Amino acid sequence: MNAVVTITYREACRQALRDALLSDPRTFLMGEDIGRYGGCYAVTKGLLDEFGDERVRDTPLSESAFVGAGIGAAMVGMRPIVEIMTVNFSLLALDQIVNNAATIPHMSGGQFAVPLVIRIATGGGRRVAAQHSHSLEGWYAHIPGLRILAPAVLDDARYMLAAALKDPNPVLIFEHVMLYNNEGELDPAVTEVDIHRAKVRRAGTDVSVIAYGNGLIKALAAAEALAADGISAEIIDLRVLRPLDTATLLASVAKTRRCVIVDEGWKSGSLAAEIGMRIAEEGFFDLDAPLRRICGREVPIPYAPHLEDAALPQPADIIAAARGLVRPA
Amino acid sequence: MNAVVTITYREACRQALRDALLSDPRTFLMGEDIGRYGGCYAVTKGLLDEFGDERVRDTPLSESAFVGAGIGAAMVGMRPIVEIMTVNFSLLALDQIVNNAATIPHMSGGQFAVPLVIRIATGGGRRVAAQHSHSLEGWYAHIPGLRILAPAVLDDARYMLAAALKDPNPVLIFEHVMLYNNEGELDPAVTEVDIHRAKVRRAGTDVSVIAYGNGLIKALAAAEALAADGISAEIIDLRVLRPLDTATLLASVAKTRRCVIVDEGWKSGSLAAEIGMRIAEEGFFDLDAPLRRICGREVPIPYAPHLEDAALPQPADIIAAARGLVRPA
Amino acid sequence: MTARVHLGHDHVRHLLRQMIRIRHFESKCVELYQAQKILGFLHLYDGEEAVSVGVMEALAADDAVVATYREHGQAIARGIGMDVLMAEMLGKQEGCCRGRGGSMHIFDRKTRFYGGNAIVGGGLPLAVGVALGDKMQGRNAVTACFFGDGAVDEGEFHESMNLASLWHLPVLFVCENNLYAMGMALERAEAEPGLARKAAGYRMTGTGVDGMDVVAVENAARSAVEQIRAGGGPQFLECRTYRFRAHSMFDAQLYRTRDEVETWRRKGPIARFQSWLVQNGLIDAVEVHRIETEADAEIDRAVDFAEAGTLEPVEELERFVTMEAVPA
Amino acid sequence: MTARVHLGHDHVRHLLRQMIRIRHFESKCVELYQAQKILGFLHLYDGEEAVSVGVMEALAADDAVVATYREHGQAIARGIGMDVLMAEMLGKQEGCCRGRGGSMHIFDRKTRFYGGNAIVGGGLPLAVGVALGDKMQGRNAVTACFFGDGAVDEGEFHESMNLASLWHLPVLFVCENNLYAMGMALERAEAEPGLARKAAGYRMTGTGVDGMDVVAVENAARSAVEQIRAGGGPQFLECRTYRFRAHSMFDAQLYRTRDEVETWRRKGPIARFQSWLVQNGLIDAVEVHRIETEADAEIDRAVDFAEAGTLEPVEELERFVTMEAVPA
Ligand SMILES: Cc1ncc(C[n+]2csc(CCOP(=O)(O)OP(=O)(O)O)c2C)c(N)n1
Ligand SMILES: Cc1ncc(C[n+]2csc(CCOP(=O)(O)OP(=O)(O)O)c2C)c(N)n1
Ligand SMILES: [Mg+2]
Ligand SMILES: [Mg+2]
Repeated sequence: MNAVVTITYREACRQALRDALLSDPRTFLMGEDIGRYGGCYAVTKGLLDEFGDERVRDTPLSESAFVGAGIGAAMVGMRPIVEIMTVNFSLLALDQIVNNAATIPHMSGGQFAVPLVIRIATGGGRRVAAQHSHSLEGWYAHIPGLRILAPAVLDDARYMLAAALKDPNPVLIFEHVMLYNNEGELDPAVTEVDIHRAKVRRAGTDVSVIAYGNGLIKALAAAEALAADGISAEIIDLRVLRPLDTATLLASVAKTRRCVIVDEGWKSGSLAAEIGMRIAEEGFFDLDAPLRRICGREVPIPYAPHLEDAALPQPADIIAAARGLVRPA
Repeated sequence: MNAVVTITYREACRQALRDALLSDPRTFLMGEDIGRYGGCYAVTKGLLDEFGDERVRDTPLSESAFVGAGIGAAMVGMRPIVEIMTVNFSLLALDQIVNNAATIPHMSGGQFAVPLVIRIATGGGRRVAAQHSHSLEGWYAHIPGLRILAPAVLDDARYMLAAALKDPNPVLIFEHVMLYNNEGELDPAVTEVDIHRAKVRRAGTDVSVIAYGNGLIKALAAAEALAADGISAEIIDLRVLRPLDTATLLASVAKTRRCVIVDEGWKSGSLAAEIGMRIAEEGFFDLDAPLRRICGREVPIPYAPHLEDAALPQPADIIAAARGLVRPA
Repeated sequence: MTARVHLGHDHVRHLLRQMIRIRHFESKCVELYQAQKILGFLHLYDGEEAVSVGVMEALAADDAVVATYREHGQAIARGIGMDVLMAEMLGKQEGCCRGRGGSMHIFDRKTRFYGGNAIVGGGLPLAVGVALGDKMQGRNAVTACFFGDGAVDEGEFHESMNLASLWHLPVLFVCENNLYAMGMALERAEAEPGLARKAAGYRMTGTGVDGMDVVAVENAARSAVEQIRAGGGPQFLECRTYRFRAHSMFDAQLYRTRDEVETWRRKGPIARFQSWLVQNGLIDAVEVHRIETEADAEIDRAVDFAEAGTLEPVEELERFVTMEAVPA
Repeated sequence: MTARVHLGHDHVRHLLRQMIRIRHFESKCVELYQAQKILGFLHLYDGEEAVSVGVMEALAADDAVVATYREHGQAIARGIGMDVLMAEMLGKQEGCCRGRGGSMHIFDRKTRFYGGNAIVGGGLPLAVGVALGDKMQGRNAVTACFFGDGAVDEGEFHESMNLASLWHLPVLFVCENNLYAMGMALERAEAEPGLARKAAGYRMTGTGVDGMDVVAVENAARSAVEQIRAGGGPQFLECRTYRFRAHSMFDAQLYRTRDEVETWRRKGPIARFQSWLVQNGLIDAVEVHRIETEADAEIDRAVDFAEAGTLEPVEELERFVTMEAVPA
């Protein structure tokens, strides 16, 4: 049996890509600066040397064209893995993603699938201001036809890609920029992950905290503090933003009867609203308290660190919300 | 005093544009086929002849460039009114809308405003299939910095534009394609409308039905049928999708204690979710029943009429939902 | 008429027949539209038939096609059955897309027809990808990508032309320059209306051809496809043509005169080719009549098939929103 | 060096001084970045100073500027105070954007500086609009729009070039061709790497100039601006330059050799201009030293100002998300 390995989230992503290239000749990578430069977050470093420029393709700055090219290539039998550097830039490719990738299977009456994976770096916290810091993954979860994944932990960073490549549908994987340097142990017993279900990362009894991406890390930190205060929070990692695994969420809320939803995206129209609404629709009689959301503030992310920190959910906000539900004033 | 005038929604939109051009030399229109062709929905017909091609500008097919040009022109003192033919095409301009229009005022520290109006035709029902029929206005309501309007009735079609032009911020006006031929009377006493508040279009006591755009028309039809059945539905026209006028919604729900939200957009991550979640957060103790949503089905809109009809909320669905809440089985 | 292509009797008959099939098919569509059996937007190809007929002659069975919302011509010339096409327009589940796509979104796996795309310019990146995928899999296939003069204005045109040329991909970009994008005349939309000249900005060969001359189109397409297949990289082919009817069924045509249309109609691709064939003794009136009759009979059968078709059960509405498997 | 511009003593001194101010300002930025006082992405202009300094000389006070995330050079050459610039980079509310924009998003109303845009290509449509708005209001202003070679790949470039040319708008498109877009070498990104040639596709005049020669840039810009102001429509100016440092502070520069960088550095715009001035007796070492000392003093004052600056209260976070009025 293999020993436990210590690894970063970045390296987990890189190994996943390498595995994909090794195991399936139909896969190839395409995106800006993934080759010679080594990837703007160094995720693809070394892959060009190992696999050559047919399979690790640096593209010109033309998000719409290379995402669209990924769609076409997927339709004729390839398994492209396209990288978009930052979620803000993905807006330039949105026509292709929504009007083509998400639409063609249905519109063609099932004649064509689009087995395309798009990796997108997302999220705030790096002091890179409004045009590089948004969290639009929850927004993308509105689009039928897409599967949306948000790996928060190392196992998911390492194994979600393989599962995504098995999906015959377009899958968007959102990697939060604040996670790349996270380091931890990879359990050698885990070699695949389920991309259909949310996952309880910490069991608890007093309040359910639903989170994903970097929000999960903050929720786990909050749970520690809450535990010290005698409050047992159950932390659920959403993992799959579309389609939502409502059953896991409802089961947790039925147990704890209280729920806080954490989402780094802007509050109005957030994925947190969808989750809350589902609980209100389907779990209404299980609730002992109003639902609470801890979301990003509704501002373009500012550069100044103190303002950026204020714009994003922090563990303290989660703690306060959970405590407020469990021990109302 | 003027007599009551019978007018179509289309003509109301046209008169609003004409007023704007007559009353403020800083306004001009820009968009595809708004001039010689007369507008793809004939809204701008005749305006080129009256105002000339400096103020009624046919653009090449380049959504990103002409929306961006509207932003730039707005920043230097003009009041551009840009038309995007169909909401699906607006995705091509989303970089400009989100990364520039919605962002620059904040990012520049308040040095620049972007007083731009964008008119966008939206919605299904015309048998024009998946790439021309989506309802993304609720999705746009996620973006801070934008005001989102959805005129459903003639007064709003006629007077929202003037109010939008007074707003120093980018305003998106979504005109539902199924409304253009609607005909009715314009009250000569009304000469302006409030673009901050939702509006009760029909008072009722048993259940609140919140709707907008073409959904409002369906909700009003449902209310008639419900009344015949002894159920008094209060119909609220959301009108302003961002920022939401939560107070009006909560007041209605506090009275009726039951709520159905109608939204032609896809259900997951819909604006209906946001509305429901706000009620769940702030009006939880006022509710006697779970919240209900009647939304678009989560499919690309199909061409075949029976499938398209099935994909969109219909009055019967609203009736069934309202009845189910008021008289649970 | 140019004549690099061997204009044997069978071949010219075939070209004429294809154009007539398209023209007559669409006349029937207009009837069905007026009878409200076809709904939504309907974009007719009337006047432009020589373009798809000519280009398709240059393609082999395992080449690929990407088209626009004005794609009845491409669909028929490429060999999609009129029956499934007509059933599609009538919204029946026997249609090639089970009635989900309608006129603007024709897809057909068998003939490698990758849509039907109603976003102007939206098919170009996809075509680049089809060509890339084919090339990476060692298929020596060419992707013919059809689009209008209006699509040239869009950013996706620019990005796709560059990517195809940079990566030396086997794409034949076929611009159907009918001088208008809806009501927008080419010279009001393009600072440089000489579209073939744009190819130079991408180091691509750009050729202009009389799109009203089916033989000229075929010749130009054959020569381009030959070079592409030989590994010469993508090419741009501008076919100068004209649309005789309205942009779609909702168009008052305020932007052009009746005269202009009439002048062009006299240069129409069918009239012109047919009279040239007759004058040169390559076909006679009887044979033309037979072609027309056969086409009409085929169309009638297609309409019967479509009318007899059934509606997909609404329970199937969500089927294929996500696929369970990649179709084999 | 070309010399259409009158190279009087004041003028050459001014050009040199501007380049030195930019260079030294950025050296200080590196220090502050290493001290973690400047955070996030920081894109240096080291090596490219001649471009903005030369172009800005051709602009009048009521002309407008649109730039990218690599805009310290444009900002300083355009006359934005180093104090508010430095305060911005330190995230202070005394910064020109109250600390909300940071290095990549410099805006300044007084000098008509419309950003600072960190979406590659995103500034071009906006610049077209600024020019359109100015023209419609009867201002005889020119908008200088700066962007990199990488932006040329984007669809927004294509659409903006066409719109500006079609509508005859007063835009000077300044392409700072530093041969790389991050790690992507120009010839790996563009099928046609001769960027000035692209202008022809839009019937626009395209000129290439040595972007390491401040006088050549000034001359070319003056001549272009003159023609634009006289109503000649937009122009495209390709300034061939080189970035001496990493793309941003996170770049291992795997994509180019140290040698390549060194070779270019020897052709650097400051070194070259300065030694030419000295050789021709237009300036002496004492004067150069004085310029440098003055620049350093100015920078020190700016740093002091920025360090003494205050943080915007977090209660103000949502201010300006929507504006209460259009600023006068
Ligand atoms: C992105 C986008 N913008 C606008 C439209 C609306 N529209 C449909 S067809 C058309 C004209 C396109 O002209 P062209 O490309 O020349 O093709 P043609 O119709 O002449 O065949 C327009 C503007 C669209 N479908 N997609
Ligand atoms: C739309 C978009 N895609 C990608 C990026 C990431 N990115 C930032 S700068 C850059 C390189 C741009 O190169 P160029 O235009 O030549 O300007 P330079 O940095 O050389 O001045 C890239 C790829 C971005 N900011 N925006
Ligand atoms: Mg056309
Ligand atoms: Mg560059």
